[in-house]
Order: sequence, then structure tokens, then C-alpha cells
Amino acid sequence: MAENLFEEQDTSVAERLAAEALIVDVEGFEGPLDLLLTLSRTQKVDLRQISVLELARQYLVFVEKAKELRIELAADYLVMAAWLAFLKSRLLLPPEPGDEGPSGDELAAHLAFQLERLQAMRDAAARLMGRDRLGRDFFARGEAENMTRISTVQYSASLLDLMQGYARIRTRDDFRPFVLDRESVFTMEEALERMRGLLGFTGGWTDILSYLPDGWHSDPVKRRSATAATFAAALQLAKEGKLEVRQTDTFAPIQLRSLEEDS
Amino acid sequence: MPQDSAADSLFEAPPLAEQERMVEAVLFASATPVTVRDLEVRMPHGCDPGAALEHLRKRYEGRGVHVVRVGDAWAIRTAPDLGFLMQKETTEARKLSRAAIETLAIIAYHQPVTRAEIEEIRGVSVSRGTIDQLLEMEWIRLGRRKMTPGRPVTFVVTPQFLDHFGLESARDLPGLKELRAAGLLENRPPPGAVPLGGHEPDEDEDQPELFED
Amino acid sequence: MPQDSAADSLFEAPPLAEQERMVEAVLFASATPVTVRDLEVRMPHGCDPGAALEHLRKRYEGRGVHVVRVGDAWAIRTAPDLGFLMQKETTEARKLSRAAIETLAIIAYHQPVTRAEIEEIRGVSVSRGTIDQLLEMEWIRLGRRKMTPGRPVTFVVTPQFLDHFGLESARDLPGLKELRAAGLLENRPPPGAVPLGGHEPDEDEDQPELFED
Repeated sequence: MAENLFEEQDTSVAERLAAEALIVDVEGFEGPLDLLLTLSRTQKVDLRQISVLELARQYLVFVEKAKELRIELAADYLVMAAWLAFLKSRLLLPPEPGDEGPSGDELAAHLAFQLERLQAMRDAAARLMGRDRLGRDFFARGEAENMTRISTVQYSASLLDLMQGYARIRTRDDFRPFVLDRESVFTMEEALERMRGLLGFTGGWTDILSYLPDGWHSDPVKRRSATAATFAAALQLAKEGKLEVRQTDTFAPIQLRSLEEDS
Repeated sequence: MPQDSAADSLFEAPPLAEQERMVEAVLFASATPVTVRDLEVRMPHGCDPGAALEHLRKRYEGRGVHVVRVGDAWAIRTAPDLGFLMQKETTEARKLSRAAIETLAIIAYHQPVTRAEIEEIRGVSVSRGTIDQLLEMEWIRLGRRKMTPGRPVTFVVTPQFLDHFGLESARDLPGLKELRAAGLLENRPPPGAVPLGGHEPDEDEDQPELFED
Repeated sequence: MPQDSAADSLFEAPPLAEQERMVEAVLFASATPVTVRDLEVRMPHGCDPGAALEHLRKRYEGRGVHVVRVGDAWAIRTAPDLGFLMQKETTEARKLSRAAIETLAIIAYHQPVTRAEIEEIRGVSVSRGTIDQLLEMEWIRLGRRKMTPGRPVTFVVTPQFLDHFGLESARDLPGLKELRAAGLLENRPPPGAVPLGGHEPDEDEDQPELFED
């Protein structure tokens, strides 16, 4: 009992102090919801069981007092006062038939929810700020090593680049002047000249390979070039009617015979 | 990527113990948390920083410094119980106003959250200075715009916030589960259309330049 | 700090393992090397920082970071062999020069190939820089010497080359027929760019800026 008595006394003292504080220091409140939350503390109950009606009454008393003391109240405090007055009437009077909108209990429940949520956020904030904190309770590396920046150039090439590069070279090869390879190329002009000279001295069918110039037999590159040129020259001469060409079978030796002798 | 055995052997990763040393060196050298991705880039090809980190974390359990997770990054931090030794290193934290602390908590617990929602919860308008201060401290940043009329910007907390408060992720906020279970993290609209707490028409729309950049 | 009784805290130092933790945390968090004297001042009465340091130094032997002496003070530093991790490499991508690409292509298509052969095929001399660059990139390496007079060195492509170009082997390079089919051989060099008559001084040697970008 004694304890209860004390507590009640304490409460009334706290209440009086709070009430004074409210009036003197209205600027210290973070809006009407904050003020309501402060007022609700005097009810000493769980926020879910708060008496919104009682809270509304206290708030309206506060606003009245503030007016008496000619304290300028921010507009939102007055908006809240008007709304609480409306809520109070809704809670006290039975709903009129055909009344639109939410009931007083619904509105009160939402206000209680808002207060509870704000209180919850305040508690959460306090817990958050009370955590071990970087630079106060735990620490980062004091002597962070600087990253040395190494700038490297990375060369890139795609497969297409590579293929195009190679194609470029090979294409260039096609354009390479013959003069470069003259030593291993026997031209058709050369072959023609040589065969015209030789044709008169041959009788009957002779192997085309016997027309190849000396020194062009062993080296495969040279032999190929000379063979091709001689063959082309033979066709040219056949076209001119100067010789005949025959081949007895596929891949059989190609033989030539001069026609000039006869004519 | 397809590689034959020859290519594989060329890029063989160092043994795990060696990878652990590497992770250790990199984490020690950095004052800020290092992401797994960053570790991957720095370490030789084929390394598995994740596994190395796990080993390293175990190794430092109970020691004077710990390996801690901060979001998707990792850092070494001194054990909180040894803070008393560090008066020299203690940095005077910028004093935050009550409004800033509450706003920060609301952003952390309700993120992503719009300015209007913060105001709804606090029952008072949020000053520009408060948001600016939190942005400047890099404890909050802009999140995605909300897909509601006006597409308001949202705020979320940053890795720096997690680092400062020693949180692995925003899911580890103290009491988060209980608050959610109690329905206190819901954005419950007021019954009817009656605005509470002096809720003025959205300030975001009046000052769109504030948070857009 | 954990204390059993007032008397204990006055006269009895924390266990050595605990002191080691303290030294570890202080060395880690300090911006500058810490002297033994400094540790003594910071740590609870009766501690022996010297002994704790010795234990800590041993503990970090072979780890990614070491406890090292700097003058008459102590610090935690990265193990010297891991210094390479502290380098943030920025890579700048540049296209290989035409000369390098052509040389590389010839080596890939004709390997093993001597420098003289490359010059023969390209129709211009190959600068030393080009070969060096390809060697440095590890796209080519030296092959066997050729069994011809002078025993010239040959060049071949490397597994790194194959990896970069996504080839299983150099044989996978498209042949001339395929190049032609792909229209690549129709890619005639612009008129005037055709080097006639072979061995003009290498364009590379005239322009020290080897690489186009």
C-alpha cells in the first residue's frame, strides 16, 4: 500500500512537471503525435489498452491552456485538436443512423496503432543507437594500406581480326608482282617461244614433258610452272593449227605432234 | 568455359590455405568492407573467396579482431569488448538530432520508404536538413521509386550504415521480427480519408529537385 | 572489461591470452606503429605487452599478415609475398596493331615459322617490338630451331593464344577456302596500301608508336 501511495504521488509530481513542460516547451515536441505519446505515458498502460478518449481530453485541455497562455501553436496541433474533438464526440455519442464513414472505435484504434508504432520506432532507434558502433566500440583498420594502382594495357584482338589480318596478307599475295618469283615461274610467253623453236625439229608424237626447258625438271615448283606454261602454250599452238594434242587415257601422257611439217 | 586439361592446369587455383592467407591480407589492408567480387578480381584465377572467408572467419573467432560480414562484403573489425583500449582511435560521432535518429530508424525498419510514409509514422513533416544529414553521412541513399501515383522516391539504408552498427544485413536489425509480427511495420492506411498528424499535401511534389539527381 | 572483484582488477592482470587479444586489437586499429610503452599505458595494470606481442608475432607467422617491428614500435603488415594483392590493377583495353595481328596470324597459320619466313609472307620486315609484344602477351613463344643453315628460331602460338581466341588448336583456324567463303579474301587493301616490290623499311620501324588504338 505504501508503495502504491508513493507511486501515485510520484505520478502526480511527474504529471505536474510534464504538464508544465508541455506548456513551457511546446517547441520541443515533434508534432502532435509526439505530444499525444507523451500524454499517453501518464496513463501508465500498454499502448494497446490506451484510453483514446482520455487522451483526447488531455490533449484538448493542453491546447486550451496553451491558448490561455497565448502560446502560438503550430497549425498541425490545432488540426489534431479539431480532429480529436470530432473523435471524442464520435466515441461519446451513439452513431446516428445512416452515418457515413468509419466509426469512432475504428478511428480510435488507428490512433492507438499510430502511437504504438511511433513508440516502437523510438524503441528501435534507441536499440540501434545503443549497439556497438564503428569508431566507438569496434574499430576498422587504422593503417589501411593504400592500393597501388598499376595500370596495364591489355591488347585485344578478336578471331575476326586475326582472320582478316591473314586474309589481307593472302590477298596481297595475289597482287604480288611476278617479278618476285620470276626465277621459279615459266611464263606462257616463254613456253610459246620455246615450242615454236622446237616444233620444227620433232617428228611424230612426243611427250609434252620433253618440251620442258633444261633445269626445270627437278624442282617441283619449277616443274609445275613449266608444265602448266608448256601445256597452255600447246593449247594456244593447237588453236593456231600448228600442232595436234592427244591423250590416250585419263592421266596418260599428253603427246604433241607438229602439223607445220605437213602444211 | 570449355578448357582442355592443359588449359586447366595452367589456371590451377592456389590451395585453400593459401587463398585464406590472401583473403586475410586483403581484408586487413582495407579500412572498408571488401566485396566477394572484389576479392575474386584481385585473387588469382580459380580462387574461391567464399570458402576462404568462411575458414578465416572461424579462425578469428574469439580473437582480438573479428571477420565480420557487412551486406555482401567482408571486413575485419576489433572485438567490441576491447573498445575501452581505443580511446585514441575513437572518433567523435556527429551528434544526431532526435528527428534524425528516428528518421534513420524508420528508414532502416521500413525500407524502402517514402518521405510521406516517414511523415505518416512520425506524425510530423520531415525537414530537409534531416534527410540531407543522413544522406551526407552515407547512412541512407535513394532507393527505387515507388510504383504509386507521383512515383515518389524511396530511401534505404546503405552498407556504411550496416558497417557502422555492426549489422550483417538489414534483416539483422534488432527486434525486426517482433515488430513485424506485431504488425508495427505495416503501412496501415487511416480509416476513412481523415488525415492524421497534420499531413500536408506531399512535399515531394512541391520540391521535386530535393532528391532527384 | 570483465572483472571478478575489485581486488582482482587492481592487482591481477588479465590472462596472457586476453592480453594477446588486446595487443592484436590495438595494433590493428592504430594508424601508426605502437610502442611497447604505448601498449603498457593503454592496457590494464599489470599486463606484459612484450610477452603478449611475442605470442602474437608467433601466431601470425606464415599468415597473410605479420606482426613486424618498425623502429621501436610494432605494427601489423601484409606478408611480403602477398604484396601483389594490394595492387589495384587497372587495365586499359587496346586493339593490337595491324602489324602485330598480321604477324600473329602468320605464326598461327604457319607455325612453326621463322622470322625470315614471316617477313617473306608479309612482304615487309617484322620489327623486333612486334615480336616482343606478342611474346610478352604470351600469345606466342619460341618453338624448336629450324634444321636449316643458321638454325633460326621459330615461333609457335601458346595455349593462352588458343584460350583467348576460343580455339581448341591452331588447326581450328579457318582455312583459306573458308576465309574466301566468308568473303574475307575479297577484302582488298585500299589502293596504294599494297606494298610492291617487297622489302621496304618496315612501317613499324618508322613509327615508334607501334600500336594503333
